[in-house]
Amino acid sequence: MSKLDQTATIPASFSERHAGRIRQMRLYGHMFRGSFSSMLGLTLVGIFLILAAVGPWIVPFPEDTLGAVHMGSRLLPPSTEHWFGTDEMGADIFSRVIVGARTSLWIGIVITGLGALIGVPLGIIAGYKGGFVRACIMRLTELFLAVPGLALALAIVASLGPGLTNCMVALAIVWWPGYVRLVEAKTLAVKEELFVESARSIGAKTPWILWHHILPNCMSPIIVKMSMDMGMAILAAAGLGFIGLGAPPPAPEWGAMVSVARSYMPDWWWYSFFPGAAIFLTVLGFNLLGDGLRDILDPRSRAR
Amino acid sequence: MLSFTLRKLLTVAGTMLGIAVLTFVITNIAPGDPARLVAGPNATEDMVDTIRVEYGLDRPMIEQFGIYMKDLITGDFGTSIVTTRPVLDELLRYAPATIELVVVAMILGVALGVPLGMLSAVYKDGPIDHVTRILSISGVALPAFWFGILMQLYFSVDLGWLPVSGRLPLVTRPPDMVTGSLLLDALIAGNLETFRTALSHIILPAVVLSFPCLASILRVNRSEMIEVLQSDYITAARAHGISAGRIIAVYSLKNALLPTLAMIGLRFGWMLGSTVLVETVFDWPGIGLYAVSSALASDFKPVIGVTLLIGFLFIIANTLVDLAYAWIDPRLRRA
Amino acid sequence: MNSTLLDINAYSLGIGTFDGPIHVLKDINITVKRGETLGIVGESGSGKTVLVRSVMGIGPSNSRVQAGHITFDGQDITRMNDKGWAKIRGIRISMIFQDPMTYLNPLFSIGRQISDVIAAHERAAGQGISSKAMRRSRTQELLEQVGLPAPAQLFDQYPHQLSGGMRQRVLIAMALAGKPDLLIADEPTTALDVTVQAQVLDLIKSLVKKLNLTVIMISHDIGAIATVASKCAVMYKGEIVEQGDTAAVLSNPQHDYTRQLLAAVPDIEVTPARLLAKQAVQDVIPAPQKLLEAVNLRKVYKTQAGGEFAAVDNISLSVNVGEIFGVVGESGSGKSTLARMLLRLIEPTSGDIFFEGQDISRLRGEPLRQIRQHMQFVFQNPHSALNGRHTIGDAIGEPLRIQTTMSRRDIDVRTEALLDIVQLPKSFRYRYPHELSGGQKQRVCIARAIALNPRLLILDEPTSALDISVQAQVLNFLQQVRKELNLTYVFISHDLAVIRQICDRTIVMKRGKIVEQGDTEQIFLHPAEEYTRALIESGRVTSRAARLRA
Amino acid sequence: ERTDAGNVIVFGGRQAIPVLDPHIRYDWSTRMIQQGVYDALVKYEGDPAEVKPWLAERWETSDDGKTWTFHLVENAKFHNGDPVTAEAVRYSFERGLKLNKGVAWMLKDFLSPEGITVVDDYTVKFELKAPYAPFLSFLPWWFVVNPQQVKANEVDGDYGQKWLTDHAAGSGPFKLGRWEPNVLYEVISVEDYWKGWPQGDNRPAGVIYRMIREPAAQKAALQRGEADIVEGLTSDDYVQIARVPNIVIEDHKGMTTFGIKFNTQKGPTADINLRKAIAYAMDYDAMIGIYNGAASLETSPLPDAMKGHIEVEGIPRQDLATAKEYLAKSAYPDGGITLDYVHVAGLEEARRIGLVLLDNLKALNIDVNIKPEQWPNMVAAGASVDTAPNMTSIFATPISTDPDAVAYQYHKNSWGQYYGIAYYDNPDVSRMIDEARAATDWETRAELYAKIQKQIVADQPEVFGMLQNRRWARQDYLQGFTFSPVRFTGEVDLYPLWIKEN
Ligand SMILES: Nc1ncnc2c1ncn2[C@@H]1O[C@H](COP(=O)(O)OP(=O)(O)OP(=O)(O)O)[C@@H](O)[C@H]1O
Ligand SMILES: Nc1ncnc2c1ncn2[C@@H]1O[C@H](COP(=O)(O)OP(=O)(O)OP(=O)(O)O)[C@@H](O)[C@H]1O
Ligand SMILES: [Mg+2]
Ligand SMILES: [Mg+2]
Repeated sequence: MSKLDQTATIPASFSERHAGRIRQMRLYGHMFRGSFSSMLGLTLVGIFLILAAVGPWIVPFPEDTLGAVHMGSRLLPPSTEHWFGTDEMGADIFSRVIVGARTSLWIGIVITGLGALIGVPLGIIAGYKGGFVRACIMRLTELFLAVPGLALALAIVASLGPGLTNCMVALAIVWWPGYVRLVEAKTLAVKEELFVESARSIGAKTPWILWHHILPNCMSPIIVKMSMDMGMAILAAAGLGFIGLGAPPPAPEWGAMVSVARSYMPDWWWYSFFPGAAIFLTVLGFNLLGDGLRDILDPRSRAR
Repeated sequence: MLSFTLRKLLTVAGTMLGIAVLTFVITNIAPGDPARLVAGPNATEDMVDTIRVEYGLDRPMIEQFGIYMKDLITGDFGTSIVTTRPVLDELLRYAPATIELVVVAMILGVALGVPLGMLSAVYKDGPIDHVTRILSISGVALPAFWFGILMQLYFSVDLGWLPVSGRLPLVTRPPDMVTGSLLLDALIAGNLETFRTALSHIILPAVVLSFPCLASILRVNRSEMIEVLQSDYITAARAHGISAGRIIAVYSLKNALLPTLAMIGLRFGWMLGSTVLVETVFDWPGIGLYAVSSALASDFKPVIGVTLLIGFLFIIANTLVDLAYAWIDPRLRRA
Repeated sequence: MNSTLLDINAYSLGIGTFDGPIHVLKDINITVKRGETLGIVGESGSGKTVLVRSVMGIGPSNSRVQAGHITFDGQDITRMNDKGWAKIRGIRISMIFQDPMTYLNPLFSIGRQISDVIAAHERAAGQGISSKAMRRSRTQELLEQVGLPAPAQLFDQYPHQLSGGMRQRVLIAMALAGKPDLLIADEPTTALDVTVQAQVLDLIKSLVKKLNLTVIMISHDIGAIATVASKCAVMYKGEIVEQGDTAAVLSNPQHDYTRQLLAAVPDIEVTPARLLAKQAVQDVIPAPQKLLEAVNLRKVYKTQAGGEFAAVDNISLSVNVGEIFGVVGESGSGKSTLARMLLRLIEPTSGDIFFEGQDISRLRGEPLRQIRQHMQFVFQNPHSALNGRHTIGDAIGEPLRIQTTMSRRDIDVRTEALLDIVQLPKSFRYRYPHELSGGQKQRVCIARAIALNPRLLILDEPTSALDISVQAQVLNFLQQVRKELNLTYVFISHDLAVIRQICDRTIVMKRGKIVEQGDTEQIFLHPAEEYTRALIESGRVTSRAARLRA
Repeated sequence: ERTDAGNVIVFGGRQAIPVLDPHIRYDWSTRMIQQGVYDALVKYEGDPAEVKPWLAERWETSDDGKTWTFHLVENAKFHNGDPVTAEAVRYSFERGLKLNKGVAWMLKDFLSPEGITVVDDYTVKFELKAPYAPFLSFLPWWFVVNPQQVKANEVDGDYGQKWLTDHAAGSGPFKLGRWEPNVLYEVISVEDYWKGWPQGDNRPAGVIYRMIREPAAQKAALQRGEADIVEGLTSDDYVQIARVPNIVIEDHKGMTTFGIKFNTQKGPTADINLRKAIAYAMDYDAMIGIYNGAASLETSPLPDAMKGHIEVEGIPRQDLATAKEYLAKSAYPDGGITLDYVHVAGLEEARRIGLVLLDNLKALNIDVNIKPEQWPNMVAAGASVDTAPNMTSIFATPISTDPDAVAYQYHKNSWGQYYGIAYYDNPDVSRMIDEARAATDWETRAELYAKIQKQIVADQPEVFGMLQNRRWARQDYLQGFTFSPVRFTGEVDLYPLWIKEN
């Protein structure tokens, strides 16, 4: 069974040491590739990320994304020069939509990031500690969850005043409870696992257990949720932008663009169509990706 | 049982109070000055003060909070500064429209989501599955406001099949108010024509509102169904010779319905929140629209009122879901 | 009467997986005649379940028949369509499953589930469905047949209101609803308590006689096979390595694996060698020194109904340095709860615990952590005692990282040494738990437990989740380690044969109380309690079957 | 819409009418209905707007300009049949002044409730505290309520505020019909309106003011014939929809001024050279372009249609060279600063002008931070000189045709008001405004206002923008539309409207 027994530590090669991991990854890859919708999601998200990364350098009219005004070329329909047409200030919608990916990415990252940053620790603590601490955290969480996020966010932004930062703050405030609930439930389950007890029996302290045992085992659903939430956060922010509480001009934000553009329907359909489609495709991408990730990361649905 | 009901009531009351505190704090983070708004653009400072005094806005925040809480406990939601009417009256006026819309949307979502989810699960990984899944996720990803406008343009402007917005045509007198739902009231009054027009008005907003809900119900139902179909008791049912159709329609569906129910409860709240957008697009005179217009005017008592009402409806919906759970799941039934 | 009912001929089955197809069944040949009872034994994963499910046409979804065929009553059922199966499945062939807890739909009443089966059969037979009342009476008849009391009441009850034994009987009733020609039982008793096991086996035996059934029964328990089956087949890695009359196979095993299997069953009758050795040196034994002592330990849980339930009720015990202290009792008697309390993994409701004379029942924080260096735990289920996201190396090194200030390098060296001690290759450091077998995992758990050189090891049924052959290895190995490292064990088991082999002193638990305690040998030879006697008896059945050849 | 009672005109508007009480609120939609259900002593009509006798058939002023006597028509009656008497007029003015809301600001500094006396049943006398030239110009907005009805519905001495929120006690051509807040507000023609109907038998059965919030929905409603007249479409929509057959665009020059007001006391914009530089950098044509030409540039702080307006010479137009000269003279010769530009959230044109400004100021190396704000928050920030933004876009519609209505915005007393957000302080100007107010002789006043206009332009407290045209889109069968610049944007006189059937 083992010929290495006699020799001292032999550092095996990377692929040998991580054979298990690698195989796991290959399995994930295999399953992921097998699913058309997951691949579609990955592609959409990939395109979105690339656009967010290089957008400002590849668009035909970069100055239009910073608020350039061309009163002579207002509301032109899509053409070879302006692929998505121009808006009411004569700016190139194609350029603005592409660069808008940055704003959206930023919104998505900040909201989900903040949400997770607040929610995950609270959830883990609530789930692991139990008792009074849990009661407090969960009461607060339920309080937030009892009011639909959009309604609450609306109240917050209305009070803070419109603007991208306020909008993100408001959404982050309504976003974290979802993570608390998810992580708390998962922690409750993981906490009962023997390996947690086993760690306690060897004298591990609570932070150690939380960090080394609970958190890694909560990671899959968190990743899945964050992936989905990227999309949902972008959507929610666009919704606030639509009501008129989102990013101020001239920032190219999709929701705000649709909001302005809606009064140009239907004759100047391209104005609202393309930013709306951009929101749709991005959110679709993140959702499909999240769905695909869930399929492979969540063992419950892995039984095949 | 009595103590159970009492406990439940107490938690509900506690949550409502919590929501009130929460929203009060939230809406008072930044000092907007609604008195200025209603005083009109040319009003002098002493005129604005008149209004401030009238609505108690001149008092310290803590005192305002105390007064608000005291009133709230006695069932007084305060007065809207913009409309000068008691918030409670306005909520009662606008709530039926929203509830009607949400319920119709929910019915649509469940009626389509559950069967599609089953279909998708039964033909897992087949073409039907892929199509329904992508469709369903599209439903979640569609920006309601954008989708609403597109639908309006297509079905109302281009095709002219359905009305653009509102609940009833201008000239139609609404039926006598019984339930507040135009559909039901029209039926009660026996006025089929009004029912038909009311239905034609509600279709677009309900479809737009129900789309994401349909999608998530489909999704949950599908994955639960898949899991249930792989479970031991389904294997056993198959081994005992129960036909495939029966297994899917009776045995697995009931089991898969439990998490779906929970999702329905969640989605109900979500829909209540989304009415903020959908009612704006479709000019649906409900609490969502009321909340938006009040929020934009920094008139916060109505915003708090709407939040409380939505929270309350949400709690009610979830209590119903809990009851349904207990009704379906014998393990939760206790004498 | 002696016509062939089922004929499996050169049957091979492959299952497609990510790593390519695996051959789960290889060239299986089995013939079952009417009225015969065939027992199949074999280690976990050898393909028993897949085999019998293939006979029912409910094998794994991505499986492919590679060769051979299965003939049932003259009809080839290897590639039958759903329509054909509708006439056979559940009607002519039916099945009883391993775990009665999960094979009943929790949302439907017992009566509803059985009468649905009856209706399905009637529909398949094309004779029209009988009335509700008729189905109800037929259901009650079936329930009575399997020995369930008050069938009329039971009809409207739900699975969660029944005990495990009752549920298994309900499943049997369901299987009998179609008056099947062939009954397949896949480990029908493993999930049940020892005492209930015997009853269910008796029931099956009596039904076979009464209804003239043909039965295929799978079991781990050689005793069960010997009780019920007239014929017997041994499976190993997807092959039938041996088959024939049960008595013949057991008394004269041909294949290596069979021999190994039989040898691994601990013999309850044999006086352990340990005692013989001890007697010889009796006078030199010094006065026993107490290592661990518990006084009036109690653990009370709140029940759902709001009442109280004492999982451990006023237990006092003391463990001496260097001994193996046994704890036996049926499932749910509070063994694990007691063990966890001893280690302070759960808080006792009342009572005191002393370790080396120090009262540890009130310790908290750092001192408690310190004390844990000296007492370690090996858990019942090795599959879930290891964090699936840590490598084996991490798992073994974890106690060192937590309790000591050793450098990374030193920890690596020590980890490899520990792997050595538990006889695992060093390369296992980089593996993940799911890549190991159950026995290997349990060794890793032990390595982890002894990493800090503890003085006391509490072993909570360390072998019950493992195959018998593996169990023997682990037991041997445990005794070896104890000698090498000079450990004291508290050994928990429900298997008396094992207890007798290795424990010096033993307590017998029932419903949280000690019903009997003292010298192990004493308890065995002169059990004072009825309960103890029942436990010993059920162990004897297995033991005897395994010793047929002796 | 056709109903059993006859034709009902449907007006599609975006703004709700939360409070109908004529002494509490006025905004365009509210006042449009108020004008329908109530009468005032006088009424504005025509373009240019003139004050016409209404409930008062004639009036006299004393020589010192302090006493005004009004003689009422004798056939006017409230909807419930009560006659409109001098007491009703007195009560209404008292109510307006005592409530100290809505319209009160117009008169309260010059008129106290005690100064109003009933001479006889149909004669009422006003004694002002000081001569106040603009007095008459405000009276069209002081509607007369029926004291009997109001008193009958009084709760806790609230002057019937609660009741009048959604009820009316007026004498106007319409009375209230269906009242569904946030959905529709219906008024029904009064058959025997005391002043008769200009359109005679063509008089509509009523008007429905229907809330349609989205411009796209408004347009759709118009195209589908669900609305007869709508306001608030985008400029581009007006251009587009003008081509649709059977739809007519009403396009009239209005009095609403648009200016980008600087904070002249604090921050970089306290520097007049910087202000001038910005004013010269602004692309004024783009402002007109935003309205697709349906606007005209301001030639003075006063709108063109106002009495006393002069065209001020040398009012800045885009001229980059001059702009840079001024910039060089300022404290920021190389630019490199960022200025806030605040506009009311949701106001599209203000947003776009912000974009134009941002684009234009790039030439001066000045960055603009466009900040949409809720109206109340913007006003709150503007209430103190320390928090007033660098630049604020302000649309202001004068409430009357008297030049004082605009000129007073530049008086130091206007500090803290939204229109005084510039914190403009020129003692000369303030003095001249006071003088012009008190003067009873038009010649004197006209001269003063000419000086005032020139001085303000010289001081550049704001970028003088444009006057946007008032526009409505209506069906061609809708007749009787009359325009008067003194009304608010969107506000229409419902009284003369009628539907021509074909
Ligand atoms: N659906 C499946 N996909 C892939 N492999 C499978 C599947 N079902 C069973 N196997 C594999 O087939 C082999 C035989 O499994 P089977 O369940 O028949 O074992 P068993 O003898 O019944 O074991 P046990 O005693 O544990 O029940 C195992 O190696 C198992 O991993
Ligand atoms: N956390 C808990 N809450 C409530 N009841 C519990 C809890 N843990 C254990 N019990 C109950 O205490 C009793 C004893 O459980 P314990 O796990 O100690 O039994 P055991 O003898 O180890 O059984 P097995 O042989 O099945 O492992 C059981 O009836 C169990 O249901
Ligand atoms: Mg098996
Ligand atoms: Mg146990």
